[in-house]
Amino acid sequence: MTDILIILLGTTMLYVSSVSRIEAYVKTLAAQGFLLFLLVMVGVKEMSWLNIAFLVFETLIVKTVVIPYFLLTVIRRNETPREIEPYISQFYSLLIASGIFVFGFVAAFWAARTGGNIKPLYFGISIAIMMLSLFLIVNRKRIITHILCYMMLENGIFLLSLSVANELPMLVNIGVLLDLFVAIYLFAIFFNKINEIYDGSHVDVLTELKD
Amino acid sequence: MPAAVTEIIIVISPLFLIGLTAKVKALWAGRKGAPVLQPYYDFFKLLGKGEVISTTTSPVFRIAPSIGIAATFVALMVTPIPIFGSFIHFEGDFVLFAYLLGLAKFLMVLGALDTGSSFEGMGASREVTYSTIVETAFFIVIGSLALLTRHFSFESIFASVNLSSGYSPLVKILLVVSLFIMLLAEGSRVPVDDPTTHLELTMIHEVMVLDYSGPDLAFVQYAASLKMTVIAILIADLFLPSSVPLMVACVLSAAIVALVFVSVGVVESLIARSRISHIPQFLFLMTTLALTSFAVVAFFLFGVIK
Amino acid sequence: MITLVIILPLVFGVISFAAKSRIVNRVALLGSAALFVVVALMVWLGIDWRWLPDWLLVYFRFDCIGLFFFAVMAIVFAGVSVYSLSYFSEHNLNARQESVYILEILAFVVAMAGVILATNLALLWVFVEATTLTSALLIYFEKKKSSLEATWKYIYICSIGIALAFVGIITLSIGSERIGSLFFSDLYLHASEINPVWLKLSFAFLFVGLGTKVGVAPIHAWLPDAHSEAPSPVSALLSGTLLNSAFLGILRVQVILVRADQQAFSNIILLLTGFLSLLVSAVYMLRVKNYKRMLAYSSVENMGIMFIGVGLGQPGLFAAMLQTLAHSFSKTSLFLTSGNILHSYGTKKIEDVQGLLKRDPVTGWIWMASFLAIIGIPPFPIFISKFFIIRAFWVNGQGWLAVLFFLFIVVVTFGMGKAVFRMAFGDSGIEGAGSVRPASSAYLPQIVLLAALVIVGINMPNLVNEMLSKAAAFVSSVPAPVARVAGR
Amino acid sequence: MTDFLTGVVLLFAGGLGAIVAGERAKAWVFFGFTAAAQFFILPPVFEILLNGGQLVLPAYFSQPIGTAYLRLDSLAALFASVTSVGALLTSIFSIGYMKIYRGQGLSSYFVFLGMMSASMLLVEVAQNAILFLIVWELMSISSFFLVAFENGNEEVRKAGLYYFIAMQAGVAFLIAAFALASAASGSLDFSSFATVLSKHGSVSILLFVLFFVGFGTKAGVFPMHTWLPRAHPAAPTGVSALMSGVMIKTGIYGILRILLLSGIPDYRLAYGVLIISVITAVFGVMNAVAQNDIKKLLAYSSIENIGIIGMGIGVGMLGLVYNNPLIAMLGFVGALLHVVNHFTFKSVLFYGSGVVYSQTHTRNMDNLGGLGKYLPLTSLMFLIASLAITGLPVFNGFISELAIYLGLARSFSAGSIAMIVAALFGFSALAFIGSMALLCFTKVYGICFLGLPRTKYHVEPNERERTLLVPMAMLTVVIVGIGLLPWITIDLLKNVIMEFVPSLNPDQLVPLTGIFRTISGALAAVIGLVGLFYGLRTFLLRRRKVAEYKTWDCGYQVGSSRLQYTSSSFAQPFLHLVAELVPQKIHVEKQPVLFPEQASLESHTQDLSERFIFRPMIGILNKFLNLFSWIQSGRLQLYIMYGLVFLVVLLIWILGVK
Repeated sequence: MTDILIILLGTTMLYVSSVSRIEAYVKTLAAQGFLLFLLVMVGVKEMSWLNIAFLVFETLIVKTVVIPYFLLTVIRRNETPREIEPYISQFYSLLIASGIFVFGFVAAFWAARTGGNIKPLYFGISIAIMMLSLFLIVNRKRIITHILCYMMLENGIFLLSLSVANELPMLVNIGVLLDLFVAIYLFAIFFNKINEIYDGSHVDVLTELKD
Repeated sequence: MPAAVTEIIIVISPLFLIGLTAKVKALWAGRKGAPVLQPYYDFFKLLGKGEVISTTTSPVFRIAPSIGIAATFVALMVTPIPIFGSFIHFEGDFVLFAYLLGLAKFLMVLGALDTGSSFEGMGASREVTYSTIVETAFFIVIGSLALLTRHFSFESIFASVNLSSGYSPLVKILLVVSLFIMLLAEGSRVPVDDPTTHLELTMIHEVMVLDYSGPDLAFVQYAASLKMTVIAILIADLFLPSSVPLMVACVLSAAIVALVFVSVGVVESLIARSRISHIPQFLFLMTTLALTSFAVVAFFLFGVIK
Repeated sequence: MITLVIILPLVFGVISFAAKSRIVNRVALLGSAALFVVVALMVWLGIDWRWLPDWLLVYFRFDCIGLFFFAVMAIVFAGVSVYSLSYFSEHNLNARQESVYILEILAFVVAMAGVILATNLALLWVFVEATTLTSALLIYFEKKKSSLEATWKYIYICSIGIALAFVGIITLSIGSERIGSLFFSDLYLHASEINPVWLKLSFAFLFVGLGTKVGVAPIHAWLPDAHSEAPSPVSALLSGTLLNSAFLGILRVQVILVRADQQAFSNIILLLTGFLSLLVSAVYMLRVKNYKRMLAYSSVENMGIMFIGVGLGQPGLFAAMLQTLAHSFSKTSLFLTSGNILHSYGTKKIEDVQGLLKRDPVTGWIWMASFLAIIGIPPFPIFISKFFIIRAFWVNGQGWLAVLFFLFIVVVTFGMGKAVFRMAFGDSGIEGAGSVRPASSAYLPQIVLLAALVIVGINMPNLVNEMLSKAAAFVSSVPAPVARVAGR
Repeated sequence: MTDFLTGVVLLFAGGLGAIVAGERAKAWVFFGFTAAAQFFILPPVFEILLNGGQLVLPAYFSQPIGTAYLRLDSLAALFASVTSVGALLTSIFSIGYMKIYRGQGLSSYFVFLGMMSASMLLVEVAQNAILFLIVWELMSISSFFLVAFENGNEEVRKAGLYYFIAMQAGVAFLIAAFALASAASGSLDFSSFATVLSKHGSVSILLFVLFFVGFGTKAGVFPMHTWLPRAHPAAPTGVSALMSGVMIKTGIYGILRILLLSGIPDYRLAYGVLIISVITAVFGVMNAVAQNDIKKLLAYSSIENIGIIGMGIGVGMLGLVYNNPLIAMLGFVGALLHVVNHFTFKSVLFYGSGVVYSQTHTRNMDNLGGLGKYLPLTSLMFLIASLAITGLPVFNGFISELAIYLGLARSFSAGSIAMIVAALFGFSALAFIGSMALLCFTKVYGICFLGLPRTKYHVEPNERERTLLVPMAMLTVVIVGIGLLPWITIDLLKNVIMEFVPSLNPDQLVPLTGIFRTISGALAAVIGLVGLFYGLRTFLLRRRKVAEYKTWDCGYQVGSSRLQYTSSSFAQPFLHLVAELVPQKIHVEKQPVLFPEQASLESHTQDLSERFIFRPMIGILNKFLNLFSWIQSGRLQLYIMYGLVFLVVLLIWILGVK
């Protein structure tokens, strides 16, 4: 069951690397949040109810509902261009994404052989998600995609941290808390300042500082 | 006593030798020519005259000929006279010899520059330029002699050079030729320079002394001929066979010196002065000969040539 | 005592924020700085206030390396806070703005203290993140368009970095299941039980994560932007302490690898990134046009040198520590002085600044001396650390690396020297020599720091030597002397 | 030793004292301190020079320097004497010369001058790697600030930067060398390096080469000399004199010190030193000939003399290698004596050029001429120094060159063919160098001081500032003194020589003393004869008419003073011969009409080493660094990609390598 959920999570990343509308990204983000919620429900045992409640709050409320909703309103309000312009064409970017996805499975395979108290698929897919998010950050031209992809990166890390959630719940919680904090921070700066001062939110406006 | 006499003879002889050369040239050209002693008449005439000194000049101009002649005299004292040896000798005295000639040259060049004349400046410039080649070659000559004899002072080098083994004739010929080139260069003779004219044809040494007159000019001309004599004596040193009686040696070496000056006259009659741009090549010949002789000596020493 | 360090400045900050009085502001700022210095001194001397409860002792502790970094930070912070007074007056800040600045800077410093003193990897990570967030506010303090860009890049890059560092922590805990703890003491003690492959993996992630904060190539890119756009005292603090505290994080992880006998792996990474940093700074020293960015590249270079020192293992560690100290002091001095120049000339462009020695001799000579300090001219101690790094190359049989090292160093020296001489020498644009005279708080801190450096460079006080040696021994594979845990 | 250090402190304090003093008094205060320092420095120095032995003072520094020995042995004493006197002379010269700089940062001048003098003395006694490097760098940095003193001038700034970088590059080799030595010996003390250096093998050769390059950069050995002709003209003249007369000798000192520690060197090193020194000397003097800037010319001539000193060292090393103490002795006597001699005449020449510059405000010889009439004393002393630097008899340069000649000549009697060839190479090169020096200094003296001014002087040059002449006069006395009484120097050098050539029997020095005495006689004869002939000339002319008229010049008397031979034209025939080695760029500007009214011609020489070694090297380096100029493009995504790529590489490495 968990395996299917994890692979589903991975496939969402493949999806975003092939679509071009910002709304699709936001919706994927919500979907990922929900998938993570399911994973928490299925995968986590031996944890105190407080922890579980916290994780549920994090995944179901924050990741699935609040952030996507907030993002959608902002996007609609500001009437930012809806298209995501990649540097590399969709086709090649999908190709590379698939490559990274396969690398994730290789990593999972490697993790299984290496030992350690690791659920291989957690490791592999989360690595793949992280790489894919970083790849998308590099490949997309709108500043808002930086935030979206950062959230996806966080989801990947959350997935990885779930694999040790039973042993070190504290770690997961700290991670989650800080993620939230950073996300809010980034949002705050982005929506208060960047969007205000740099109209259009194309990444090229942020290349004044260079040598 | 005989040494002192010899020395006096040598001091007197340069002007005679110059006259000899002039005579040879004249005869070769089919003229009667001036008497052999003409340089002496000129010399004393100049000593008795007043001077015209350029207003441009400084005391350097005035003292330069005296220093030039003094330095050449001391160079003569360092030079080993055949059989008698030298007045001043010590290990490395050949450096003193060369550098005294250098001192004379330095001052003469300054004297030329002091007149502010571009013509004399040109002569000075060429003089120092060519001396870079000649002086280097001279040291190679000395180097091969030192290697040959394993002695490091003029006197002992030339005292033992004739005692050395069988390969020395070849070396000697090479060295004599290069010393002869040096003599032509230092004495400003054809093909390096033409001493007889004062205008278009003369280009190096004579042009430097254009503004000298009276006793200063006498000093300059005497010093120039003394310098040639000294080099001729070195050639005689090389040629003189060892172990001959004193008188024979004296006569022989005097003959050799005279012969050298005669050959200068012959050369001047046969060859025209080179183009100024060809002079370095001619002088490099001296370097090449000296290097060859050094190589020959070294090869013999290390048994490459038997 | 640790409680004091962690809590009190925050309290001060909040009070000054609430009071909005210039006097309270100054007391809060200087008081916190004094507190840091006094605590560092007392810990070193072993004086203890037992009557003060220390609730946080489990999570924070002064060990010998932490104490060293803390002391450096305390001194740099003291300098910066004195300088801040002149910053306030030169920029005509009102009491409100001052108090905001003070609150932010105190939060920043506390976050760094947390990084330095944390006994737990996760906690260290939390504080590293906290430093990012607090310092971001400071970088954006002047609220210009360019500083916004710098802040954005800073936060974004460092956030990704810190996320990757978190992955490193997770992978470490995966590899160290039997230890089940992220306290450094446990990790060090049982280092050999950690699965080596997972350990390497976690090192890679932690290195990328923390290295981003340290600012070594190739993950240095935020550094010139942030350093140049921040107010000068903040730049000083960023370069003089923030980079160090992240560096300490990497050192603490490195110790795990050393204890697990895996340092061959990490040393290669350290050397590689160290040389890459030298390369990057060499490339940009020659083309940088903004003197604050130039100083930032110099930080990249110096961090590279420290990494090389650590990467050389035992022989280079002392040098790395000395370099840390010397770089912090001299870079602080440089950045603070750059504030004077900026104020006097109103431009950050190198080509627009000329005749500093004539216009403002005090600033000019400090600028010159600090430059000499940073490129390692004796009697400044960077010279000694460079000497020992070269020596370590020979000891390790890697003498050829010295060629590379010097090649880059000379290029850096050339680039920086060209700019500095251009700024200092020549005729000043305005009439009259010495026409600008900064407030004493604008040059005293630099003079004190430079004087301290000269003392360290010529006749290193035993106190400093001992501190450096212990810090170096802490990282070395040679079993360290029992960590002197002072300041309970 | 305490006396010595007191002296050093006084020198340093002189600079600090100058800060406090009023603008007019600064130079005098500094001079006072410097003069006082002599009383502390010179007695122990000469004590050691004459009687041998050494003074040792352990200085207890804390770790990592540790205990550093300050050791004043005879080698150090020899250099210290030169340094100390040089500092004094420059302080005297500065009194007059720096007057025009009042109100332009004189304090910094004296602070750095004091620091430079003091650190040079410390360099000579510090025997601990780190302490040595500290004082060494202090010396470089203080001289750098002096070079950059007139930094309002763009050229000076450029020269300063060049000098700074050259010094940093040079010291890099020293740091590497000392680091290697201390890594191999486990100690920072010089005496422990002896164990590493004297052990023949690749390490000791590498070490020596590193040291040679590092010290050679300071000394101005080809091809690392390029800073010299830039820095010397840029510095205020007193400093140029100190740099050229003393500071570059610290490089020689360093090489000698290392040599002393190595004992008998490897034969390859000996040949290497000899050859590189010959190249240095020939190159230096060739380029000197080509210069039109008087201080630049003197700078190149310093390179030449460093080469000659190096040749002496090379001969000494060969003597050691082939176990021939006599040759070794001659080589080292020549080298050490030339160190002292070069200090004397080069300082006079620089001071003289300073007088010229202060009166005419130009260093371009093509604008000078006829100064002998305005500056008779300067002219006389300049002439003596020119003769001395050319190595001509009666003056001291002849003595040191003679010793080197002798060493080389003696090498002909050594057994090895390689040595004979090397000796001939050096022997003829030295003659070549000497004759080029003759060309060079007839040019300098003739063009600057003789003839007529080539351009009109705005203010008539004069010698009213007597403090400018005092240092020259003092040195001229030494030049003549050593020239006429050369055997005295043997007593001073004896102890140093014995250190370098321990196998030398002190009796073997006696023949050399004999030679020197004979020379003394010969030189007296020269002077006597000059007097005789000049007297004769005066006698002959006493009743004759001595008319003064325009230069005859074959009757061509319309000339203006602009028609005189210039420094460029004087050197042209020679430069034409060696055009490949001293490439010249000639810029001709003239109007493209049939009868141009104006035209100009300028010639510049290019430094071979700069053109073929450093420019290409810098070009390659620049190209290489340019490859990376895209890194900081301002694009956030790129920045993240670097991290991503780095991470991926690490991951692949970890996952791939088990």
